[in-house]
Amino acid sequence: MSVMTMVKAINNALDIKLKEDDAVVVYGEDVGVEGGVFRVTEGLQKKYGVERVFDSPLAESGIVGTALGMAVSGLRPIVELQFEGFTYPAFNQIASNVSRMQNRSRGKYTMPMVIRFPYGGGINALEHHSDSPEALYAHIPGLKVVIPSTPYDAKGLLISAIESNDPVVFMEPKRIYRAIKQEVPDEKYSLPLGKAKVIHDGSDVTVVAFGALIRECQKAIAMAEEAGISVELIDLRTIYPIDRETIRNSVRKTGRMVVVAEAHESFSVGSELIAITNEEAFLYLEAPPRRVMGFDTIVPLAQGEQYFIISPERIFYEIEKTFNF
Amino acid sequence: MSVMTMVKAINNALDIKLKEDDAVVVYGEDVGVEGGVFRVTEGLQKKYGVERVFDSPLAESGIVGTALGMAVSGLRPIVELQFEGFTYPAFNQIASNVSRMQNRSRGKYTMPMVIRFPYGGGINALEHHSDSPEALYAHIPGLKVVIPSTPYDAKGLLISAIESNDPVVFMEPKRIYRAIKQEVPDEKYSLPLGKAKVIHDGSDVTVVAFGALIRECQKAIAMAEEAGISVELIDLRTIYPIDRETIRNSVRKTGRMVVVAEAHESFSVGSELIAITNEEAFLYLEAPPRRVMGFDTIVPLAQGEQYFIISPERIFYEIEKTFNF
Amino acid sequence: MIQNDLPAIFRDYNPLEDKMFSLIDNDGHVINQKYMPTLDDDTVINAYKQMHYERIADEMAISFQRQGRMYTYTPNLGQEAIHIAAGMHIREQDWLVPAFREMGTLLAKGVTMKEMFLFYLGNEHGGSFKNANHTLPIAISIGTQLHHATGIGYSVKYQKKDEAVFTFIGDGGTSEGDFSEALNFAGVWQVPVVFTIQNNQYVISVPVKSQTKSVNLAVKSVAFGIPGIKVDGNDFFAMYLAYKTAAEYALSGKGPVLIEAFTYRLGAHTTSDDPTKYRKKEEETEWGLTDPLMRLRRYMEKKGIWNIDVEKLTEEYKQQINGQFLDAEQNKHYPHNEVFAYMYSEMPDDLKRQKSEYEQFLSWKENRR
Amino acid sequence: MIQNDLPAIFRDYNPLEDKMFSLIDNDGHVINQKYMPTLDDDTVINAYKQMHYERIADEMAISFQRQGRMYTYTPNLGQEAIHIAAGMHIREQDWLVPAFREMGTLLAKGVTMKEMFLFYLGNEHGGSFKNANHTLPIAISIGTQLHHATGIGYSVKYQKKDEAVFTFIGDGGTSEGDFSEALNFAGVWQVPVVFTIQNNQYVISVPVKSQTKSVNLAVKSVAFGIPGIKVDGNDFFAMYLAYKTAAEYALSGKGPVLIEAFTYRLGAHTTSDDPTKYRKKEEETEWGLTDPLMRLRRYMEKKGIWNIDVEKLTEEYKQQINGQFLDAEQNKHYPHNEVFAYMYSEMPDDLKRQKSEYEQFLSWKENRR
Ligand SMILES: Cc1ncc(C[n+]2csc(CCOP(=O)(O)OP(=O)(O)O)c2C)c(N)n1
Ligand SMILES: Cc1ncc(C[n+]2csc(CCOP(=O)(O)OP(=O)(O)O)c2C)c(N)n1
Ligand SMILES: [Mg+2]
Ligand SMILES: [Mg+2]
Repeated sequence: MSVMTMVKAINNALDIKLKEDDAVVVYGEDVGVEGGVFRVTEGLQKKYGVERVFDSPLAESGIVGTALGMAVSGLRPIVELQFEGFTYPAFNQIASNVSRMQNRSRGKYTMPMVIRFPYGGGINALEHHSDSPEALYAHIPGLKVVIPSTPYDAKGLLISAIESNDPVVFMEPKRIYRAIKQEVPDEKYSLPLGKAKVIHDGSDVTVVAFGALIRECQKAIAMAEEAGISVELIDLRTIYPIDRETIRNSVRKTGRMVVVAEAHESFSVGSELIAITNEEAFLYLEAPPRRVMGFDTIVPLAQGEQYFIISPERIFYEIEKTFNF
Repeated sequence: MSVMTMVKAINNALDIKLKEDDAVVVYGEDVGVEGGVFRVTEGLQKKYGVERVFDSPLAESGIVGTALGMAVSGLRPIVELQFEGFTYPAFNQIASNVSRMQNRSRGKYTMPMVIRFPYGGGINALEHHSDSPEALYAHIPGLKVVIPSTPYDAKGLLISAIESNDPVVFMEPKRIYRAIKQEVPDEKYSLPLGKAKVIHDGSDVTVVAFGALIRECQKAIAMAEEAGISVELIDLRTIYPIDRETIRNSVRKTGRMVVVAEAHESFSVGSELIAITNEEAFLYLEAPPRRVMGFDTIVPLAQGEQYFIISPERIFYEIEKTFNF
Repeated sequence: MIQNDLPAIFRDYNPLEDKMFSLIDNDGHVINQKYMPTLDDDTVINAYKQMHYERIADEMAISFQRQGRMYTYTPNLGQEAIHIAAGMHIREQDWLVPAFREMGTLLAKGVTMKEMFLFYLGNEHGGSFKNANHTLPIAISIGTQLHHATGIGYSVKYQKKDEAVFTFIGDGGTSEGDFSEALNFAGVWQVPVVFTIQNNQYVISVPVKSQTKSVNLAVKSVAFGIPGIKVDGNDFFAMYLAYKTAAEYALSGKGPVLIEAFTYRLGAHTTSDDPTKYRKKEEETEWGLTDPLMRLRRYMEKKGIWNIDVEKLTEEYKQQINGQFLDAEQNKHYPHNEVFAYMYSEMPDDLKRQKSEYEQFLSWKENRR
Repeated sequence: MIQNDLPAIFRDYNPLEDKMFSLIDNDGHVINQKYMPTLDDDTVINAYKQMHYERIADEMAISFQRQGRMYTYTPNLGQEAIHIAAGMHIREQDWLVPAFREMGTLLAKGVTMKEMFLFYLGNEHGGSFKNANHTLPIAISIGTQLHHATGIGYSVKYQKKDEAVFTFIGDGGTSEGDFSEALNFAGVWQVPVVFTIQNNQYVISVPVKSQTKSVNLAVKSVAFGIPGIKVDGNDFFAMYLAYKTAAEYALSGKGPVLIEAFTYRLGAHTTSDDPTKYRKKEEETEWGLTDPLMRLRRYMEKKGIWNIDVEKLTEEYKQQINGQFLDAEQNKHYPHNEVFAYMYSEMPDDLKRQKSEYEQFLSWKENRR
């Protein structure tokens, strides 16, 4: 056991897999000498050499497209894209090839590759550095989309992602890269993809969230409990394939759901979760499931971000409204 | 009035705007001499010259990115991307710039540009030629996303799109490019963006659809009426901004909704519509709103498309199930 | 600019001077003895036969499509010398990363016409090239495949394997950002990739001169610091030597190579396309005079090694190909499971649910009848 | 390759021969009289002052950021000669399509330091450059801006306007597909765009030699059939003449031009970056000897036109800039309507709904206190 931040836990997962498996290579912009702009890959090039951990030219389509080539020819590439807003130059490779090569080749080729990138707001950043594009990737069939909320989960989920033969989009909530410290086992372990986790039991309202907003939800839950509302908190952990069972069980119990996520609310993970509750628990619903999500606007720069970022208070407000419906 | 296919109606709208406004230019791959692979721009280069209607190099990011440049400097570019599957090389320009330039420049620059492309399955095509990516574009704030279902609508909506100062993604259901013929006025008219249309009144179940599937829904409605179920059919026409009012009014009346669309069901327009009915008509819902949509799979090639394509029978099956819930 | 350790043809045919490497003329005369490869007669005869096979298969495919027995098809007419010359240099362990217009090379890799037909009949099993070792499926999203080739190049270099990578793109494809990115990565990583631009002078309806102002396409290699050469793509011997040189260069660890194979798309873009809309019949006729099969045949005749009974061979190939087509055409087996089965290495619950809901619908439909 | 109607410097400094256009050395000696522009003394003095202003503004911005009064900032240190020389050739009606490291050029276009500060204080009104005619906002998604410039080029050509377009990208940016696509489009369309690559030799932590194997970056122009030249970016006079020539060329209707301005990023990538992690102090020191301000000053001293009291000027600029910073810093006005107001030309109902729901929350929150 060591106390780790999420940055350290991810670094540790990469370290373990690089050591264990020669087929693993790690590359992207500034991941080598620099160790990544968030230092997630720090020290790895020194340890494993420039052939296994290296800087690529500045071209995201190239980073992802070459990773596909490596994945069909015996490697397990893990690529870092520098920020969520810079994943779009690679969108065509992801949507047209990475997600489709297994199906296109009728399983002749598998796609053991991971596309990692930091995402989300709350760090007073410039444009393109505060977005939450999980719905875009979750809508593309053939991908798995994973988002951890703690150092422990980050390590276990990333190890599963690296070991998966399917392509995994691994989104890292940059706001909590260093904000949470946790005891994390030093040895290897993995957590299953596609499984959500109930991280707080409750009976009145189900709150579904993931990534950095789990923390905010926990604060909101404290407020709710003070107000006498018992909240069940589900950490989705995998956005696709989504864990219907955990959602179903919880919402059938509570009859109420609030989805908390930072992405633009229209055509989002919130929309999908509401659809799922309708399909899985319609007769149990006692109030309309609610989305507490980002506006359908560009994430504002630092001065305006206060309005966009979802506060515990706003979550509580919606929990209470849903409870009192 | 002339009898027109959708191809002709779109051609006619382009013709009218090219004639009326020198600022309008039309370009893309093969749109000039060839008149587009579906002949949508046929004859326009001859009429308006190679400076106003022209072939571009084969590069979608370039096509869309240069259009942004034209839009900030006094033109009203209308670009054609050859197929929906080839819009992704332009995804970065669309998501990072086209949708954001008005906000980024605090309104200093507007974005009077239209991105047209054919989409959808049912034509026995190769991979990338049968997709329905409307949810991807509808999730990006700053865009408008429009889909016509008839020649008449196509003309009126496209004229509005061209005249809009906001960037419009105009998706053309290629399956019905020539399948429907309709009397269309020769003169200019426009239909408002953001407004759905009730195209069949009914009281038991609301069906929401758009594009090529309106026709299939109409067939399903005939089956439903035979079975004694009264269906209200809404043609969404604009995917974003979505017309909540029309949905609300209908679902409050019928208490039941079935969404019919060809895109992959997860994180889709179907998810969004279910979320909207929950927000707008929760207490009126008598059955869980249903999605009759594409699987979360790649659209199969011709031999397998029969399973993927949504038949009137399958729509009827879901209408009936929803009615009998 | 031109490095000293470059193979001689790259130095002698510098694309910056807009030279084109050619060995025989339209009449089959050797016009450049210096570089003329010495191939034994059987090799040449065999090459001609392969080109002929591709030609016949192509023509038959077009006619099956016209008969409404197959969906849109992409002809290779006029580009056979490139495909066969490449195929002769791609070994079992080498990688082929195709675009969509190099059928002869696919066949050389072990793909069957039955598979090609299946693909154009709308069956994914045709496009998976199951039995062709180290061969990727056809790439439709133009330009993207070059990155895959570069990535494979990294892989084989990293794994110290004796494998080269051959990849293809059209003249139009050079306008896509991925083209430049991939050549740039390949240059930086110094990977064993042979990039071929099949410059057939058309991008559907758009002539290549509307794609770029560069003097030729081989010259684009300069932007990425890799060797490039423009080769007469209708000259089998020139293509043969170019691939021989390029493969040796790549396998020697010196890095990637760019070949512009200058040719002409004798047929339509696809069977849905009508070239009379955008180009003159005379142009087609003129380029017909450079037909790679005809040129090779004339060479062989002059050399006295022409012993092929074309009619007989054609008949034989036709029967063979027809058999493969019928095989493919009769294959109507496409259970709905095919749609779901290959999306993930293990089917996720959500897909299982969608599949079973669909099955419920199917049985409802069955019962309704 | 080299067209005859190219301006002389493009012929004399052929990037294929890896030549670099330079006019004065580090000591301010004129090393190339042939091309030395004859500028009147005031122009030179004024240029120096602008470079000095940019330098001071930059240093102050860095220090405001260090004091925690501003978010991440992107310094321009060492690249001022490029920015000011460009600014001297961009007329009111010309277009500026920036990347994110050409502050001096933005200032020349009429952007104020207050706006720059506002932007780095996290206010969109800083980045909109409201009063700078024909100036686009800072482009963060690397490479994308070049397409915008090409599109504007098309527009002004189509509208027969007497306007040129100036756009910028970094050395790293040349690896992005958009770079190649945009230059290719510009070549085909023959639009009046002056492309500048600011080759400051670093891409955050990655040296430019890891970006490409091309001999230099100017040579990439060959791939698109447009003229290119590598210029000493730390030599004000070379940059001045390059821009003068390029602007004339573009405005004459001959098409686009590519300038590689070879320079060195003297500072950090941004204020979040620590270059000691990836480069040697000695390297920085060595490049410090080519500082463009120092070189220009030495030239002026030699020529006897140096009459600037640097200390006084610095003091004056500091006060001015400080005033602008305070102005920006005090601007705390950011109503929530700002988030919604500019998304569309007219706010859609759905956004109005989201806004009003948010307002309900705000008033609930207000009441709760
Ligand atoms: C990214 C992308 N955009 C557009 C298309 C549609 N398309 C198919 S083939 C073609 C022309 C290709 O021309 P070229 O690269 O010269 O190859 P050729 O067809 O001549 O072999 C186009 C535009 C595509 N397949 N992929
Ligand atoms: C598409 C994209 N990918 C990644 C980034 C992150 N990023 C910001 S600056 C930078 C390095 C740019 O280097 P260069 O082009 O040489 O310009 P310089 O910073 O040296 O001026 C990177 C990778 C980005 N802004 N856009
Ligand atoms: Mg071609
Ligand atoms: Mg740089």
